[in-house]
Amino acid sequence: MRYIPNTPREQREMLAAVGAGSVEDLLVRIPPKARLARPLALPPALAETDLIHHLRALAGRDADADSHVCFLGGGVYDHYIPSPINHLISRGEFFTAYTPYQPEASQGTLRTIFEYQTMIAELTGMDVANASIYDGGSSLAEAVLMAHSLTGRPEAVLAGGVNPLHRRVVATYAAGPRLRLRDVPAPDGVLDLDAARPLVTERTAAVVVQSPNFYGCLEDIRAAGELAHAAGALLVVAADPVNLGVLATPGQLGADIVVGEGQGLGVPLSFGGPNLGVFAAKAELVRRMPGRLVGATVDRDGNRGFVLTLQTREQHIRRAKATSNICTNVALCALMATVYVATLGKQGLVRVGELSTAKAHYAAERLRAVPGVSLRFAAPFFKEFTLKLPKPPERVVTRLLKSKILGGVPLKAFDRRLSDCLLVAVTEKRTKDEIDGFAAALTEALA
Amino acid sequence: MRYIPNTPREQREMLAAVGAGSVEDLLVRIPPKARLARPLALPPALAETDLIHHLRALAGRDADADSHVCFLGGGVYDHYIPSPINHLISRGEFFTAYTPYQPEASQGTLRTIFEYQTMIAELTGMDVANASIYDGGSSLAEAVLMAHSLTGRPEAVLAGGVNPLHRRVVATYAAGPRLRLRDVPAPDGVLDLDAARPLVTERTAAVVVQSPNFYGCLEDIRAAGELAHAAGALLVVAADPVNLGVLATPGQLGADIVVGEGQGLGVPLSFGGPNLGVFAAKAELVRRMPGRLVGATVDRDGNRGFVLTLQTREQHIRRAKATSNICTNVALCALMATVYVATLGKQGLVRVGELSTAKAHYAAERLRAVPGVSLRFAAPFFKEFTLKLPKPPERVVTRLLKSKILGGVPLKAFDRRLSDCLLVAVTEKRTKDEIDGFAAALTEALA
Amino acid sequence: MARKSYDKLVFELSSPGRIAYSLPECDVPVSDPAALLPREHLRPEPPALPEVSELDVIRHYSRLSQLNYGVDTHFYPLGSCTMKYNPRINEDMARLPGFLRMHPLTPEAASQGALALMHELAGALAEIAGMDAVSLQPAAGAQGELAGVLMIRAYHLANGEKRTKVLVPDSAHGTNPASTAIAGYEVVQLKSEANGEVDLADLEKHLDTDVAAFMVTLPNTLGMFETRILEITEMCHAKGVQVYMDGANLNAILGITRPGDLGFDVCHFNLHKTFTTPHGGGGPGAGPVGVKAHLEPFLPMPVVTKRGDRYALDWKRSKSIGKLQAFWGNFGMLVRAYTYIRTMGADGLRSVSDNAVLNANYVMKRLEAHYDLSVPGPCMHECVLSARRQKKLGVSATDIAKRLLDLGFYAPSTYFPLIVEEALMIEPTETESRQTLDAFCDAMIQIAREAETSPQVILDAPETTPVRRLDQTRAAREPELTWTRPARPG
Amino acid sequence: MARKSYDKLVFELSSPGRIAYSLPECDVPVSDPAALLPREHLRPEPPALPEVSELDVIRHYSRLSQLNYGVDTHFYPLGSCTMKYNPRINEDMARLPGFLRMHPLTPEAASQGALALMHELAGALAEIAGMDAVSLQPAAGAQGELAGVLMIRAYHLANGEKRTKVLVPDSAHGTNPASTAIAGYEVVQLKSEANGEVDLADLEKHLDTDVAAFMVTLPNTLGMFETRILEITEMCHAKGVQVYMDGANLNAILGITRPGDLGFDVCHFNLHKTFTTPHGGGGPGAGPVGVKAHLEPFLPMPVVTKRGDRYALDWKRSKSIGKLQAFWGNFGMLVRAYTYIRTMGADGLRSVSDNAVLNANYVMKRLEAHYDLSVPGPCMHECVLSARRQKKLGVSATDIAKRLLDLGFYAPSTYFPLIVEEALMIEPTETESRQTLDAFCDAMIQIAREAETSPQVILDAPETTPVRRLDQTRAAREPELTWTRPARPG
Ligand SMILES: Cc1ncc(COP(=O)(O)O)c(C=O)c1O
Ligand SMILES: Cc1ncc(COP(=O)(O)O)c(C=O)c1O
Repeated sequence: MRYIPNTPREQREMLAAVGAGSVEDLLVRIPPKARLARPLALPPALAETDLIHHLRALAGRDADADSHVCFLGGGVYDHYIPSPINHLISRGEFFTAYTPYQPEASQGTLRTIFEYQTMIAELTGMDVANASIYDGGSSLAEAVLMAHSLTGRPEAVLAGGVNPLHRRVVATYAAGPRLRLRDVPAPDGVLDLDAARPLVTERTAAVVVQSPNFYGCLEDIRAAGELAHAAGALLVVAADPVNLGVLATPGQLGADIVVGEGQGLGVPLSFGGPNLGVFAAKAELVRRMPGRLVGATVDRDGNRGFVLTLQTREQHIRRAKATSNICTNVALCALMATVYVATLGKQGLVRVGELSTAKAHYAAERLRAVPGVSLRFAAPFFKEFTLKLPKPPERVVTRLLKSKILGGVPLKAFDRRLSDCLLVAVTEKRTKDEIDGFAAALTEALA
Repeated sequence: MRYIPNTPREQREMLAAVGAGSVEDLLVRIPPKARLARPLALPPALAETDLIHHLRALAGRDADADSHVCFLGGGVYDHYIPSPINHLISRGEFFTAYTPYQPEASQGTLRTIFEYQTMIAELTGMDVANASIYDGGSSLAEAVLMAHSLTGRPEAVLAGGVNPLHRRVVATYAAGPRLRLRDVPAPDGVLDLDAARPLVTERTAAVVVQSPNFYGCLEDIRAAGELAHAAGALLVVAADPVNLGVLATPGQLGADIVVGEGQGLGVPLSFGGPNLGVFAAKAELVRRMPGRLVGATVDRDGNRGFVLTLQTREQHIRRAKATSNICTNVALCALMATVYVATLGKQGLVRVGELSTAKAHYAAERLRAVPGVSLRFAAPFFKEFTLKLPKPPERVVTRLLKSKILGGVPLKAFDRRLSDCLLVAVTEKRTKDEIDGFAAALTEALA
Repeated sequence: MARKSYDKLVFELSSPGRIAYSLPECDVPVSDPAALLPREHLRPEPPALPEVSELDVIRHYSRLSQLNYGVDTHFYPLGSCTMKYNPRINEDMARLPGFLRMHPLTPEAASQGALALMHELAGALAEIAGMDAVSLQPAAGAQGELAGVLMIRAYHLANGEKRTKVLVPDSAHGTNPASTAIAGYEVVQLKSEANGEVDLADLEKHLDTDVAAFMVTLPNTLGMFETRILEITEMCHAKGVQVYMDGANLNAILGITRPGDLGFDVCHFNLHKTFTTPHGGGGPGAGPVGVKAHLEPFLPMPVVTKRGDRYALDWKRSKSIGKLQAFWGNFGMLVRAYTYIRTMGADGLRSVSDNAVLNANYVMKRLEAHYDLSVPGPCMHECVLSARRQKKLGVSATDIAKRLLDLGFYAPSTYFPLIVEEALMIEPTETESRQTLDAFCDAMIQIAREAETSPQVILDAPETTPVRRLDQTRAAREPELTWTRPARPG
Repeated sequence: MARKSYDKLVFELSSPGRIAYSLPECDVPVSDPAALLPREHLRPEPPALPEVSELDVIRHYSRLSQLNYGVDTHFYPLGSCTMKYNPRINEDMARLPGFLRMHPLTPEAASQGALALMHELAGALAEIAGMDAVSLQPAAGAQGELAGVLMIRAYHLANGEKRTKVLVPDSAHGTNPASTAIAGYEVVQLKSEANGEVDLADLEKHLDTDVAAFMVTLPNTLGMFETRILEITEMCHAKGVQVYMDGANLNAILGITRPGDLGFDVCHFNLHKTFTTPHGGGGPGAGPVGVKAHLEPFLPMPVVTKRGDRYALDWKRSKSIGKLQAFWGNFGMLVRAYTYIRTMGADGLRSVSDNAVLNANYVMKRLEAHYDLSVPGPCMHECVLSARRQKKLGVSATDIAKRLLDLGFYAPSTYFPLIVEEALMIEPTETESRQTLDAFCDAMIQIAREAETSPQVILDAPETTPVRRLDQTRAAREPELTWTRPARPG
């Protein structure tokens, strides 16, 4: 077996060295009753060629964003991934290393995380960022738990525009601490401030708002922040960092904690995972943050070096009292993001934002011109918007598949009141031709 | 432009430093009359996304060996390429380095070449091998020129089974030295020794024989060698090294020089290039070999190290008197072969040979059972064989394409006498199912 | 004369106006965001990000990578982390466009390949662990733990029981108490016996109707199989206590014994340990969780189901604990793990554990004369040594770890488990050759000798790494967590 | 305390019976070769090849790679080699299955994508060089030269002329005389003027009716444009002499001037220099050759043609010099070059040369006070310094090269061109940043100072590389070209 170097002869010699007759002699502590008496019932081993055949056949059944024109969003997007990223993350020194617990032999990873933290802080307009959380959903959940433990308050107020998939994760994490989630409706696609006001009280640990929100609309973050802060609650903002070359930073608008799904920063779609949970905060909150942090220091010779720091927040030191249970995070995705941001840089991130919003607005114009189609909400949007369709969106997207178009996300599964709605995302990758083709195909699908 | 780091400001500063007002000032030596007065007429630059679209569209027009079942051979074959190879050759330290002229900073390349030379020598049964020649064709040409310059004799005798594409390359290289090529027919698919005998004389520099030959048949190398040696000529053998886990080595059968196309050793098909020209010889011929050689030595501290050696054979030292004009070779393909041989190893290369020949024989049985089809030659073959078809092979392969089968190489273009013949290659990758499918599709195509 | 190691940050390569990206011209009429969006939503200044060329990017990160040790370049005997070889075919398969470029909200009918793979993988994991159902959603071991404990919580609540405590041995990994605490439980730490096994009397004493679960690692964090595991799970069940197995050490028992057969109710998998998905410098991993039938209704949702030939995501799970991630799990890692399981087959997986155990015992044997054993062997897949002998000579486990870096090896886990003084936890894995193990043991023995004869060389280590020992205190005292542009001179 | 560098060969990792491959079971009835083939054709013993695991393979070659400097990790100012950045998108495109996995004998109708790419690339190269037709077949520059000279030969022969000599300046690259000799010509070496340019009087003197061609590199190997190139090509043509341009230095003149417009009849391209295909540690490259219309009939065959929408390989070329490779050229490299040309466009390519020239002049300027210039500037894309001043202090060009390795740079080309004493040929390329050039110049200046103050540090260099200076003489005296298993001790 190519992954197991010991040859029968070596096995014999090694057994002799340890004084065992066979591996069985080493398994003596396992109660015989507990032993599995048969081989595992697994499909037969496949040689590499056969395996490739098998997996290509499986992959071939999927409508991917290479073979189809993708207008799907809802949290992750078909943004462009520059070619250097995959080459760099494929370097074994990066992807086969563990968490940098021995910093002297891990400066590569540590430095990239330090760069990542700096980039995320700059993009979000916050003071500090951690080394990553699993994904946007769990990042949001951690933020709410953090606000809870900082304030000791038992409730969190969530704007209706928060991604419902993320909201579900918050609910899961809220179960243990019995945190009550209070949802503010968004009948017009954005936070209804009047509806929110009575819910934000001295029991409120955090007000959570996402912008652009699940429906694509831009929220009034500042107003939400004022509401939160007036009640002594924290403002948690969920934002997509790839938009923040163009959009005002949550930090500048009053956020105490910024989280978000960072997949747009060079992380492949990969059927929804692994993604990249972004987590940033104000400096004064740093000792209560979840996850790893890398800090600069010096070595014995006075040379600059980097280490995992403030580890007393973490589970391996603080155990039951840790700020979070996270251990393994998504370091390699953070590396993708680091290389992405380095590659796009100051100008490129602005350009990605400009192109995405420009094309999204063009697409909205084209699609709302399709007979029977309208924009569901009037609020300004960024790269994603909600269409109202005259026919069931589920059936429409199935028809669009025939034209090799992934036309959008039907919203019924997320909100029954929006069962006639389709969420359409447009990134900088979509060309005018593709958008025009989509409009034509939609016209036909609705005819 | 992402490949040109100088910003306008840096350009200005650098121009100022060199005392020039503009780049134009640096181009003063170019006669104004000689300047191109217009921009180059090239298609417009494409952004990375658009470029990918464009090239995917082009690549999508090709019937490749992933989307089709490939029975094409004729010198290069669809052998299996283990997954580690592409990962390793993609390491920048390997693929972005130059020829290892500074050995202290190139031990990675030098060591892999040293390993490669050792592996090729072992596979071919020869004493030494060089660091590579462009491909099997030019390797053979170099061998013939080398024999010519070693013996001073003006002719080379080529067995009819030598790959006609390679023979053409020999002819090109033979033009300068006005070497006469004498072809021995192969009416039964193998060298006609009686026809060869009168051609091999004191004017003969080399007898060239390929085994398995172009038609797939195994040649009597030993007999050819006796003929050559009796006349004081060298025996040059062309062999496919991937077969040599199973087949007797040319060295053992009397070869003085062994060449061959090494593509089977882990080099992608890539529409025929880059390939890997293998070149091995007896020790006493080493100082007349073409191409680079790596040798072991020690450094100042007595540690083992490797260098390019015997360079006085080469063009950069010996210029017009060099053993060859080759400079750039195919080092990265040699690295692929090195990793391939390391991965397959002693057992694996035997296994590849066993499986290839087993499947080829099965395929021959199945295909000759198709009505109207027969084996063209009776001689033993290895992984490739020549079928006689009852309908024009060109049309048959076109039909087979519809079943996603690349059915073989029609031989008409190579030899009008074989215009009813199809050359079929079968590697270890082909499954029984695929072969059975081929037989069924062929039956249908001929119906 | 060591060359000073590469010391740049990407920000320090920046030059205003330099670019490394390629984006198309805008092909739609209006392109200025100011014309499309209200001003208050716009960022007034572009972000202060690096401005570099593509070569800058490639060279910078290539050079940074060279400052790392990885499994690809070094033996990495980091205990509990199962730093085995990450097969290249896994990487290739995860990058097939039909997997890598799949949007998670693609209509089900157009995601059948991805869903089928998930369904098959969940089935294989269930068989391997002897569990009835598996959720692939947790993103890592710790999240698997959280999911598992939350399912136990939901189960008890559904039974009308409000148990408040979870028992965890003092040898447990930090995530065990941390996850349990997040799930809303009081964590009660149990003392281990001298040999690291669960103290049955202590367990018995703590098992009351307020205990929701007992959480244990198997083999335990000393690399030992709990000899009385069947009694333990029985004792727990007798008190209505659910038993959770931390499956981080599953690499020891593939095809040998199964958590489900041992009586465990829940068990998580670390695909990034046992099933060869790469650690990535800290992640991503994947931490599927398997359960017995009685917990199945509580699995995270959605659940991948198969009806006839069709695969689907089942959201109609009223008892589910909910979602842990926005989508379905770390699919990219699932592809790798599935590829690995299909590569190995049943015999292959069994052989993994046999050889992992053999390698660990071999190392233990070679080192037992030179270091103290935490517990006498045989061990399972890893062995925990103690440097207490060396400590008396002034050489700590940390010092030994640093010296190993100089000798060309990554270090064992140190100071874990907490119950072993000066712990050095060594997990060789089955993918390392005897030659490598011998070289490593030689180095360890050399260090043991140096501790006696020339400890300073150990205390001065590392000297050949890109940096020498780093000032952790300074890092924590005045945290510098982001790069700040140095003030312009003058 | 430098750690000893990795020093294994793969053979030394071998253990009998260990494997790294995965091959399916035989699924056809007869699998034993002995049952299928006559015994005399079979190898009696399996080859003595390494027996290692897949991790052994990955770790061994990963570690070996780290012993190299490459453009990805180091500035690589190797003159004449144009060691520019190799874009990653090129690599990705060359690996599309429709290119990478195409068999060259696929029916034409099913190879239209590959053929179209070749046709487009040939057209682009023709436009760039001002040539009428281009063959993509030559595998590298040297083979392009051979093809070019053979075409010239065929042309003269077709005209009934039997010219026997080719003129080559003494500054030429070694492949020029070598290729010419192989093509059957007597090589006549012309002296260069002091400034490296062609000596017109000497040329005039040699131009007789026995001369088939004049072969010249432009810019020449001193990095200088031949100011009288138009006179030169005219003089040659007046004598019926064909003019060949070695296009290795094309990176200097893209969009600025074109060989064809200068009067050249033939010109080769090094796609691995100008057009960013990687050097691969020595190859593969690609050396297309462009010709004027009168030489078009002699192009290597087959030629890619386009008729209407269909691309084809035209074999009906009775005057062709024949084939140079078995197939159509180094297609993988062609895909990369095409990708690059389409990335850059006309303006981008022009900018390449502008910046290549600027960078070279900047380096020349910064170093001119410290080293002797071979010729005064401005230069084109590279500059040639002479270390003759340092040589007097006991420090040679080689010594300087070695010292640069210690300072973190690959070395310039040394001792080429032959006409410059102690030559250091520096080609920065346009892909390097000013910061990098400055760091390199600082190092060069430091070395110039060290030559004066502490030459020993230079003579001792390199000290930080995996090995120190190697004994070349020993290597050549008793060549050890393959690994031999050490005799078993005892
Ligand atoms: C025993 C044990 N349990 C749990 C974990 C946590 O797993 P993860 O890092 O995947 O969250 C680890 C990881 O190191 C571990 O070793
Ligand atoms: C000026 C010059 N001519 C010709 C060549 C030969 O080209 P190749 O190595 O591609 O055969 C080179 C390569 O270094 C060169 O620099």
